[in-house]
Amino acid sequence: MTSLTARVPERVRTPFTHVPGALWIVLLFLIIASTINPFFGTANNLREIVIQCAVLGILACGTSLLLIAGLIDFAIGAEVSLVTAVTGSMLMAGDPLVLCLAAGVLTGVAAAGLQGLVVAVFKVTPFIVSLGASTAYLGLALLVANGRPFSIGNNLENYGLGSTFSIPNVVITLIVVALLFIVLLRCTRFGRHIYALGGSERASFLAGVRVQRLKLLAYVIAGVTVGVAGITLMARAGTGSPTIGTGYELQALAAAVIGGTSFSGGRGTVAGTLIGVVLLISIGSLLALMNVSGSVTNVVTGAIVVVAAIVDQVRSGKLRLVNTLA
Amino acid sequence: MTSLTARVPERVRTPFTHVPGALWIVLLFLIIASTINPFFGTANNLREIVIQCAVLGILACGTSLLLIAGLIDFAIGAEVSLVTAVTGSMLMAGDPLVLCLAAGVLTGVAAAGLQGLVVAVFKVTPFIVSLGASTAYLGLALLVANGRPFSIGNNLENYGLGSTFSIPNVVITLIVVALLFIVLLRCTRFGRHIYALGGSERASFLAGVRVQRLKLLAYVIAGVTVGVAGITLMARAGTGSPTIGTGYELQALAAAVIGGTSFSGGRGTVAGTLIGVVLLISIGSLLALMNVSGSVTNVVTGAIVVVAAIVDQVRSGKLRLVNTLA
Amino acid sequence: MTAILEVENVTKSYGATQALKGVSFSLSAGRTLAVVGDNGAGKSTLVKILTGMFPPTTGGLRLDGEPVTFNNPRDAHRAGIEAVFQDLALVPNLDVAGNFFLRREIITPSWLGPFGVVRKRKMARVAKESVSELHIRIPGIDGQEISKMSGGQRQCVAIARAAYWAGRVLILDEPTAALGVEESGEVLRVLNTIKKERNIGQLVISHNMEHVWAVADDILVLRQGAQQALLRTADTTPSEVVGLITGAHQIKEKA
Amino acid sequence: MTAILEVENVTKSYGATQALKGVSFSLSAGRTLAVVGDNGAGKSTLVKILTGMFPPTTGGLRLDGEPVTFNNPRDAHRAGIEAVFQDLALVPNLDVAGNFFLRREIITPSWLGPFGVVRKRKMARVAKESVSELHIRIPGIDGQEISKMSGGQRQCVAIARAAYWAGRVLILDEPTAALGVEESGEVLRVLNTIKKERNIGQLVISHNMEHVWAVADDILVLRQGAQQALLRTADTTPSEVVGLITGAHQIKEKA
Amino acid sequence: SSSSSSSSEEPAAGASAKPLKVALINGVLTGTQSQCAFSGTKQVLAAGGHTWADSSSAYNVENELRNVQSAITQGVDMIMLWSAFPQSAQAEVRAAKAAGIPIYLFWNNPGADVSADDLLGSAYYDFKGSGVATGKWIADNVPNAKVMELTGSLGSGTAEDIMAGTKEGMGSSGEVVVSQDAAWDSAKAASLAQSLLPSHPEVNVIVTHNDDMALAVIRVVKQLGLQDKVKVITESVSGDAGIAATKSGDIPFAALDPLAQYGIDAMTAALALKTGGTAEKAIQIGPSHYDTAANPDLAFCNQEYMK
Ligand SMILES: Nc1ncnc2c1ncn2[C@@H]1O[C@H](COP(=O)(O)OP(=O)(O)OP(=O)(O)O)[C@@H](O)[C@H]1O
Ligand SMILES: Nc1ncnc2c1ncn2[C@@H]1O[C@H](COP(=O)(O)OP(=O)(O)OP(=O)(O)O)[C@@H](O)[C@H]1O
Ligand SMILES: [Mg+2]
Ligand SMILES: [Mg+2]
Repeated sequence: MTSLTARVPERVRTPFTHVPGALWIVLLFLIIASTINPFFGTANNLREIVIQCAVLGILACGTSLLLIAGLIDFAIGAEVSLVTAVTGSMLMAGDPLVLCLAAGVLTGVAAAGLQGLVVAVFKVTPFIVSLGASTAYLGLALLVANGRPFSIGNNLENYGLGSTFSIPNVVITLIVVALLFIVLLRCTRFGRHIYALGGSERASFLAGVRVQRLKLLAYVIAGVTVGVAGITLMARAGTGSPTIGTGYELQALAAAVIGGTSFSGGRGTVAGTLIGVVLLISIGSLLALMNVSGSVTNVVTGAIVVVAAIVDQVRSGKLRLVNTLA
Repeated sequence: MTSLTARVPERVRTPFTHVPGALWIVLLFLIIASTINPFFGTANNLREIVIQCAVLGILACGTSLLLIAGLIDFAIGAEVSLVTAVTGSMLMAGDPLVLCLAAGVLTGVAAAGLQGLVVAVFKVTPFIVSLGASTAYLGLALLVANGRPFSIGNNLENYGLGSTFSIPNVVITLIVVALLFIVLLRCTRFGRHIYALGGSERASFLAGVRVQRLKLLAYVIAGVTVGVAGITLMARAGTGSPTIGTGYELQALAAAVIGGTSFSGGRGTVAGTLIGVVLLISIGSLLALMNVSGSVTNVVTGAIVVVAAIVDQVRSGKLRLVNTLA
Repeated sequence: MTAILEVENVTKSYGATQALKGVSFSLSAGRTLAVVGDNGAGKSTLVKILTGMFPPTTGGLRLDGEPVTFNNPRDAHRAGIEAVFQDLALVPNLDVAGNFFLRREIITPSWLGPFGVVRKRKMARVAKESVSELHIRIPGIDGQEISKMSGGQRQCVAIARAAYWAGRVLILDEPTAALGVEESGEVLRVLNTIKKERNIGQLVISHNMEHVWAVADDILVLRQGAQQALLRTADTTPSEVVGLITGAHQIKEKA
Repeated sequence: MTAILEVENVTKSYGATQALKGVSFSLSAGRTLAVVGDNGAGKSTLVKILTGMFPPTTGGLRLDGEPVTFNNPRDAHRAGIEAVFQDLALVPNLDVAGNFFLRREIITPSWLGPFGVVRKRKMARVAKESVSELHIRIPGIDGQEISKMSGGQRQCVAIARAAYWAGRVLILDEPTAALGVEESGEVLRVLNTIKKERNIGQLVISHNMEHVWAVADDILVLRQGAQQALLRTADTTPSEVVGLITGAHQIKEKA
Repeated sequence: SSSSSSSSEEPAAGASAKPLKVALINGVLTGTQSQCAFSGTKQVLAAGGHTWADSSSAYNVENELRNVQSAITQGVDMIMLWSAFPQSAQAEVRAAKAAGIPIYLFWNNPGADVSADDLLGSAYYDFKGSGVATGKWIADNVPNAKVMELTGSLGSGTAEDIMAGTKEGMGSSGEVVVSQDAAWDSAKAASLAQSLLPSHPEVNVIVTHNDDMALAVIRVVKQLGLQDKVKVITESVSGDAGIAATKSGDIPFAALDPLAQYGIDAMTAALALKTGGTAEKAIQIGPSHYDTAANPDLAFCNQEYMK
């Protein structure tokens, strides 16, 4: 086996340590944005951007986890709505706060976990399951909330708008969730299995990994982020609605993919995903500050997402041909 | 090489001839629905169902093609809206009909083709490109249509509502498109390359297939269906709007996947996809006839989609473990 | 000499194809059985059944004389059976240590189960040590992804892993197919060492008669799914075995 | 004896890894060059460069004496170069004929290009004929998907395809790795027949010295990416070549 | 379904006619506005002993056509259509006409392409008028107004009409300094307010297009300590919390959406037209309703009312 010597370089970037090109794009974007708009770079606005990252960031952690495992949850928008509907109804009915919050998180876990169960037990393609789930959960949210938005009054106002040690509470939640996910994916056995599952389900199965149980667990953990994000969203807005989460699934997927998470599994990092979140939210903030109209905002946001992906591709200097074809 | 003899059965089902389990589900559903609701099985209602399949069916042909090739267009909803915006504005401006229709189809081709170009040239993940595109095209449609729905008057009324030899014109369009796609996928060199690309991009590349050109071509052909579907939708409704196409992307994906098209490429048939379309549309029709509320409709539709996928899995008797893991 | 694993009249059909038409043999501690046969003879199918990838269509397995059913590879692992598959079954995006310890990561604290923290350094060290114990050297053990290794390098990783974990039975499906001359020799030597040191049973599939003779105590010949012969290596010759493989030769008695 | 393909001081780096450190040789019509070397020596990397999968980092190729650049495998195909890759590079969801004719489907009418109708029957027939012409029999040629075939069956398909299409140069990366004794012999015989009948150049990678001696006129020895020796088969012995592979032996002069 | 007939207005033709079956087709999936309006229609129908069949089109024009078609198949006596695409419902009208079933456009502006002869009647909700009322209130109550607009989703024409009306009503006495699409979404409105208020210190009025957004924005304004400087007003009020905030003065102005009343008026007119009574063929729900003081509870669509 002597010939193997010195063939393998000492330290190469592994899936765990991949820093996406999006980081440079975000930094570039922040600099350009600060130049274009005098308010953008102010401490106040940057603080606002970070606050706005909270809900999407929490959701995107779960989405990354699923994508890395080769799974997908397309229903998180509807699930977030369902969480607000359940928690909101309970809050309005005067149930104790702790119970309401627990119910919210549990709703997220149950909603995502049910998908995981179907995927694990019946081996149905995750995408079709979550497509069906998103429709069904939207209906459920409508039923629970009587089809209309509702206010939660002053409940959760401290959490949603308050700060602790002058760090906004919702940002603290994001930081905690993100750190937990980083540890989970980088350091734990579970995290390694998630990467393995996404890399090759067959090889993981043959290595004895309980792949179906692992899938279920991944959905359940992602469900926790949905529950926490739903509560956070409601706390920030002071209202809930059976459609309040609509669109978050696409944003979370976009953030993850921009941040270097592979759509076909096995690759991605929480750090990268958070960079994607910051990019998306910063674009929105800049365009709002510039008072760009809704139509133009859409055009520009879409274009920047694509350009970010292209730049990442060009920067990595590989244009995938070499990545995947060589 | 003698040992190879008699190992391979004479005729096995190839990806080209796969009939999805959804067929049985659809037949079962149609029978049950006719029993539950006296109106469902009437000739009139069945005719309506077929008519309603037209737009989604045309779109789903393109979506299948892309999925089989391992690609995806998540922006077809926005593209359909854009097509109606462009064609509608031209119609209202009094441009000649042929020009308007050509412009519509060309809009679809350009919108999808642009994604194809980015995917082919920069090797960016198709999903992220189409996510960006869907946002950008929505904005474009809003700009083109001045942000509001519009009527196209009596233009296209003959096409949208008329019949030829008592077959509704829009159904004729669907049949023509579907037949073309069946021939394209089953019989032509292009079709074989699409299956090969979806099966293994690397192996196709090494066999000398111009994979990037092929991807572009797939998007362009899918773009034709978007153009045709957009025009058909507008002709049926007499209305266009910058949001009229919203949701078709998910429905088309659901139809294709229910019909046995693999989300990871290489497998699927147009016939299967059309069965998926019929299933989705029939569910909607039955629920409408039963005057079920919107929320319940959502819950039931979502559940049936998941159940259809499970039944397909169970019926094929393999539960994927053996399919993909053995 | 006790039989660890007994295979009793196992068959396997893939739809219309009968890949195995009734195979029976037993594997004893400290002995190596070579399974030979033409392409498509059903060798890999046999491996897949023995490792719990799927159950046989009919027939069964016995472990230490007790009937046993493997529902998945985990069950087989528990029974001490490890395998190198023909397609290696490595996870392409993990590195050597990642594949080596997949599912059996060293964690701390251990009661945390799936959420225990993986001890990367220790795993890399243990992987390296075990590899050198097996006289296989794989440098950069905690760097390079498997997907960026050469065919032979991958095969070495798969062999090292299976050899490290095998407690009772070690199964190797064409282990030297991608290996160079020296590497092949090394692997064969290691197999013989393990057999002696750990007193485990080995099942080796190979098309190379030289390799078969270097390791095998017994030879099972498959032909188009049927069990053609079960012989002692000492009692036969390479040319006789080749004749049995191709069908030029027939043996009636079954051992 | 004219050189079809000349390789001039080709190097290839993957990031920090130098997989090829300067390789030069020429391939002539009617002759077979064996490329040998340890695992990770850079053999497959060389194949990838010769087939246009990626360009060399430095150095170049000449075709009939003219400098040539392959931008993709298609360019190499055009130049008459066909290859069997180590991982076979077959499309798993297509059947034998589908893989055999991939990109070169027989269509009618031909001016329709990509939209021409594929003549499945004819393709299946031609594939069968060519296969039998090559003395390789693959039954059920238009049925079974590649993904459902055994390792050896797949390798046979890949070899048959490359052999059928090769006009000038046929490259085979470990073509007999998964093949049985008889099948290997058949392939070696076919290679010699093709060489004579079509007067093409062949480049064969193998770890099996017997196989090398059965087909090769010349032998190129790589070691850790460097060109160790280029010898005539007639002038050397298997043990000398093995010595060169492992580094036990050194040769200064380069042919 | 509604059983209370405590509504102040008696259905015009309810008592004498034979019971009708009416298809109620809701173009949207969710939304308080359509719910309130339909609850009004159902009150009228229940009081007259009529029955109805609900369906929802979820913003999809083909679903709407399907719903019209299935109403026809079921043989309903008339159709009340709240179209998702309020500029034109000609295909739906055509289908109903072909089947000989009267159709009443509800919410819609029939548009130039629909002939009034093909309709049983129509009741158009005047979004622009609502916007004008808002603009006028600003002009009268906020000197030198600097307005931030947080709108409903673009694309349906509704938000665009309100925006145009607001500008018109305000005239030269104020100025819209920032206008952003908040998509009827409270969370989005809160985010926008939070990030835009610091960079637009001049803003003294925030116009939101529904009460959910208003309530979320009020929280933000309070948190930023701007409640004395910035007034938050809304186009419509329908939820309990919104009503409470309007009564308490937290929302100093709401261009009331008398949606339940709108449903009552439209259904009453439709029944009258259907049974040969007298009613205006085209009703426009106009600015006469936009008077907070004069409409204390009637116009609201609160939980109590919805029962
Ligand atoms: N994509 C890649 N990225 C990084 N390193 C690579 C890549 N592909 C191959 N290598 C390295 O380049 C060296 C040469 O690899 P190559 O596959 O050419 O070897 P080989 O001679 O074919 O070996 P084998 O006999 O095992 O197939 C090896 O050390 C391998 O790890
Ligand atoms: N998933 C499958 N579906 C259908 N047939 C299969 C499948 N896998 C293998 N076969 C068939 O079963 C037979 C036995 O295959 P197996 O892989 O066990 O052969 P093998 O002895 O390992 O051959 P090789 O030496 O070529 O690896 C072959 O004819 C093969 O085509
Ligand atoms: Mg095998
Ligand atoms: Mg190699």
